[in-house]
Amino acid sequence: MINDTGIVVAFYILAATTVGCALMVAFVRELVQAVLFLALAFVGIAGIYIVLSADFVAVVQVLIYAGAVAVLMTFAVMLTPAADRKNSSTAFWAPAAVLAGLVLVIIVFVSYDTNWQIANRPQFGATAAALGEALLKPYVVPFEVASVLLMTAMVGAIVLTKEEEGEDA
Amino acid sequence: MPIKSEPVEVNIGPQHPSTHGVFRMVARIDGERIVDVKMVVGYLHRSMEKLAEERTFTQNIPFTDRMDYLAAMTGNLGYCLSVEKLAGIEVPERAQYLRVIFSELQRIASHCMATGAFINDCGAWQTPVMYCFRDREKVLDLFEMTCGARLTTNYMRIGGVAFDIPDEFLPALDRLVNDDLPYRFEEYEQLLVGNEIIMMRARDVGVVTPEMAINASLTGPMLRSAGIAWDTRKADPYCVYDRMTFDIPVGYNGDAYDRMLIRIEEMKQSLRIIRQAVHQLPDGPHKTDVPLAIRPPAGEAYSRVESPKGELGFYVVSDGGPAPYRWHVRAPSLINLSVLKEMTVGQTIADAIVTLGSIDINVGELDR
Amino acid sequence: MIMALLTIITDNWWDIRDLSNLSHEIEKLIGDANGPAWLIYVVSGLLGAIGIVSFIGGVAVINIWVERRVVGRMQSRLGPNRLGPFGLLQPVADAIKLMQKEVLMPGTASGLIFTAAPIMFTVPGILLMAVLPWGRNMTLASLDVGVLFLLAASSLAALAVFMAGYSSDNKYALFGSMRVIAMLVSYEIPIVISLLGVVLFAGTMDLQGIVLFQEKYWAFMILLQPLAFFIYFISVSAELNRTPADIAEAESEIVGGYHTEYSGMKFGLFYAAELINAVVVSAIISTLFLGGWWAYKLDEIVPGWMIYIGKIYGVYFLFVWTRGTLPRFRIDQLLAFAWKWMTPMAILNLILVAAEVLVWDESGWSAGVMIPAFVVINGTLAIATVYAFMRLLAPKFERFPTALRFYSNIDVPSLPATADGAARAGTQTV
Amino acid sequence: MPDILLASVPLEHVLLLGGILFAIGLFVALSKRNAIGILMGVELMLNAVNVTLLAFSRYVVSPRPLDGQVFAVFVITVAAAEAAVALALAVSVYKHRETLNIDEIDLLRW
Repeated sequence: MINDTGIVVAFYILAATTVGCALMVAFVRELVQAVLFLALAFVGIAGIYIVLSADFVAVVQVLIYAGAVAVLMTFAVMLTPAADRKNSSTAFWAPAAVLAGLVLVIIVFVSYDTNWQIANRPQFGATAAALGEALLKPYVVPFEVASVLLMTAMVGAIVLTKEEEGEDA
Repeated sequence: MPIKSEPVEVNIGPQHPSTHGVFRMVARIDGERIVDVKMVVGYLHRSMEKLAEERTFTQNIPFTDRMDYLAAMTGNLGYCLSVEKLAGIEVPERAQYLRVIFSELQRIASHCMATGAFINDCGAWQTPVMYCFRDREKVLDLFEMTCGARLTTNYMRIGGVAFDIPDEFLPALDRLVNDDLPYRFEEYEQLLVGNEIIMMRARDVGVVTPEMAINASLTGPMLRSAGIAWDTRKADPYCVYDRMTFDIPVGYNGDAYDRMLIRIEEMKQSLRIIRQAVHQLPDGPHKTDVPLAIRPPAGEAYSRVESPKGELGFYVVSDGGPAPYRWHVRAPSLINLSVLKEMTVGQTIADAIVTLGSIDINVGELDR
Repeated sequence: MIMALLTIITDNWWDIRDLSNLSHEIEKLIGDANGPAWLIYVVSGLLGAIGIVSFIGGVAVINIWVERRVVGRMQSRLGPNRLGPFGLLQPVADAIKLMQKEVLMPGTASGLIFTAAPIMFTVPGILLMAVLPWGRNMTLASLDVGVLFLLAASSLAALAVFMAGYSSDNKYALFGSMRVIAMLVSYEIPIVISLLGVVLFAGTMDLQGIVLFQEKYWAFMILLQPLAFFIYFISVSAELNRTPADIAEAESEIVGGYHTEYSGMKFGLFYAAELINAVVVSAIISTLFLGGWWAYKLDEIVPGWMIYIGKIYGVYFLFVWTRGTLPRFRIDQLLAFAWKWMTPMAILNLILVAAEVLVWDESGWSAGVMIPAFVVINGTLAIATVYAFMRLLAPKFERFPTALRFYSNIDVPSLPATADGAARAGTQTV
Repeated sequence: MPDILLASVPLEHVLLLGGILFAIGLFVALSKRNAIGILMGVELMLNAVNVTLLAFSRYVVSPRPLDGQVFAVFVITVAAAEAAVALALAVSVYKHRETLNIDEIDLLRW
């Protein structure tokens, strides 16, 4: 159970910040601002991970999401012309909102309806070494597959953005 | 198909750390590449050529200080030469030697400044500027010793020079020329010539081809870097330059790096000239008697000197009155700048700044 | 004499060799007074936070003076020397000046981001300070994933720079921020891979653990990982925006880069945060590569945190030195340097370290044999790769003749001048 | 001692947070006009899933509780790869169609 006072307070503050930032992503007008709020939401989620006693995942979250993915997104946004840098919605925003609301309702219903078997375990403490063990022993095949996936993604990204030769400039 | 991006118009100047004054360069930039450059000059226009028509020939000398304020001596000299040519005034030997000494000292001071500012444009954090200023200060000390002014010297006069050198001048000059500056120039060469970063930044940047140089009538280090051996001191010797032995450094590639090398080498050659001039310095008057309100006969004259920036020409027309009827300056800064567009289009912004720094313009002379 | 002194102070709260003694004393006081458990956490946390924030504040103030004096000395001038003894009050005057200035904001700037950017730029530096070990028991937040935390937090600063540049609505600022993003994407990779070598050797990502590893085997990590140090130093100076890689705020090109539009104390924050970041990075380098608070037997007599500060300023001097001497690269050259040299070399280094650690683990040979062997092998590799870079991979300028021609006489053509444009022949002397 | 200091976070609240984030991500992904906006929604959804995974790993009875964190690491890996490919796609689409407005990218070919 999470019952350290500071951590409880931190959880609710972080949760409120994260949800607020996520809402800003949905409703802010400029795309660049949306990306920046998304980065802030990623950092808030990293805080939630720390609350959930996953320090390694939290740091990786900041490194990958706030450090790399958000930067990549800003890069992609800057590659688009200024006129396209609007965070506007399509005509489908109303059905999308309804669908999202339905999904939320289902999730809430399931999470409150299920009888979770709560284990009363202490904080995990340092998880990096244990995660490393887990990745290289029971999960070694997915780990290798993930590396192949990253390789494929890298090659794919290069191929997609490569300037084809012979084409006119 | 490359990504289509919108070119952005960026004003480099008139208020910019590396435009060397109030010069404005409107660059259209596509990403980091420059696609078009428009030069806007005239922010420092002080209407000197028109003002000069209201002043006597002698009163116009201070204007020449304030044109290229980094090379006031050569400005003075060029103007005085043109008036002397117009009025047919003989200049005493000693004055001629003094003129050579001071214009070569001025060349050292100006090239120091140009080299330092050029490396600063390459992005060094003020250090080379400080080193070059240190040596320029010593030259300016000599000016102060002789004529009381450091920057706007107003030293040359029609018919000679304003003051004879004081007694302590020659020992100080000897220390500077033989003991101090040669080692400083060695230091510059060690620091700058082999420096890989400077090579990467300045090699093949701002290239001037010989055709471009001749078409645009470039002069000075700009012309010599393009591989054309031309120097007014050799081509049309004035004062006593025909009695001096010195070499003209000429580059191969016409890039910014060559111009830097040429400037450093020219400073060394200036030291050579100064040593010879001091050795040959005769006694005698430093000035012929010329009336203050000199009235040259009606006519016109053009005389040119090799200023640190290039060929500085003065065209004077007299109608027999005390003031010039028309006065025109062939300012090397302006003419050397005219190829800026050809030099910078296709380069990055960083290269454009390096190119501009290597041209060594002076906005005071550019706009007059 | 020294031994007598040591026996007097050891294990007492006035033992300044380890300030944790002091905080233990305070904890004991609270415990004796039956204070609640959370109070101990709050008090010790506050003590550490106050210590670190005051160190950072002091550093930001002092380093204005230090940097200007040191660079002044390199530039053969004096630097600030008027206010107070040796000009020591100059930073105070600077701060007062900056505070008095009006904080201007462009009318078209996006206000929230514009205001948040300098704050967000300052925070990561302070965050990083919290996890660094200052002595044997002196770590405010001992993180098991310390090195990862360093990487994660330092990558946030680039986002702040981007925010500043984008929100200013200024072309120069936008150029600066785009350059920062491009540089971050390139230089993050060699940084991560070079630090991976250190982590592999130490077998832990805990910063204190890395220092203890160096203490255990009596070898600074720079001896074991010279190439990683080299790569990390260069890459991180690129991330810090210091010359020769200060293209993000290249003064002679894009005025101030991302902070062109900032004034007053907002600019002051950027200025201070830059100094803070430089010191924090120096601290990281001294922790990872130079043994942190440990210095052979010296740390038994001299307080470890003093050794640490000494090392920090040693590395900081290196940063100031490079800043005072080198011109700036162009952005494409800088990126090419990262991709074509730093990243391959870092990967090579990583592979070598992995092989060495494997050999060490599997063979079971004693550290007394292995560590000197690794020092020799890795040192050779570092020298060889740097040499190879200088000889083989560096940009060549052979197609450009370097020397000048010298003419003692020139032919003056008769007018009108020929327009053929060919180089005029003259009498060439050399 | 006040009651709030003895409070604790129930699992349902963490799941609720994950659910809200997922719903917002879904809304963003479905409603945005810009391709990069859609990508942002997808990233938010992945993060919401991660929050849920970590919550289960922290709370729920399991022989190997850390498996949830291993999963989260995999999700982050896949998300990074996905972001790279998606952004490359966005750039590539923009090169050909000169727009990232998904209303106009409807030809199902280049």
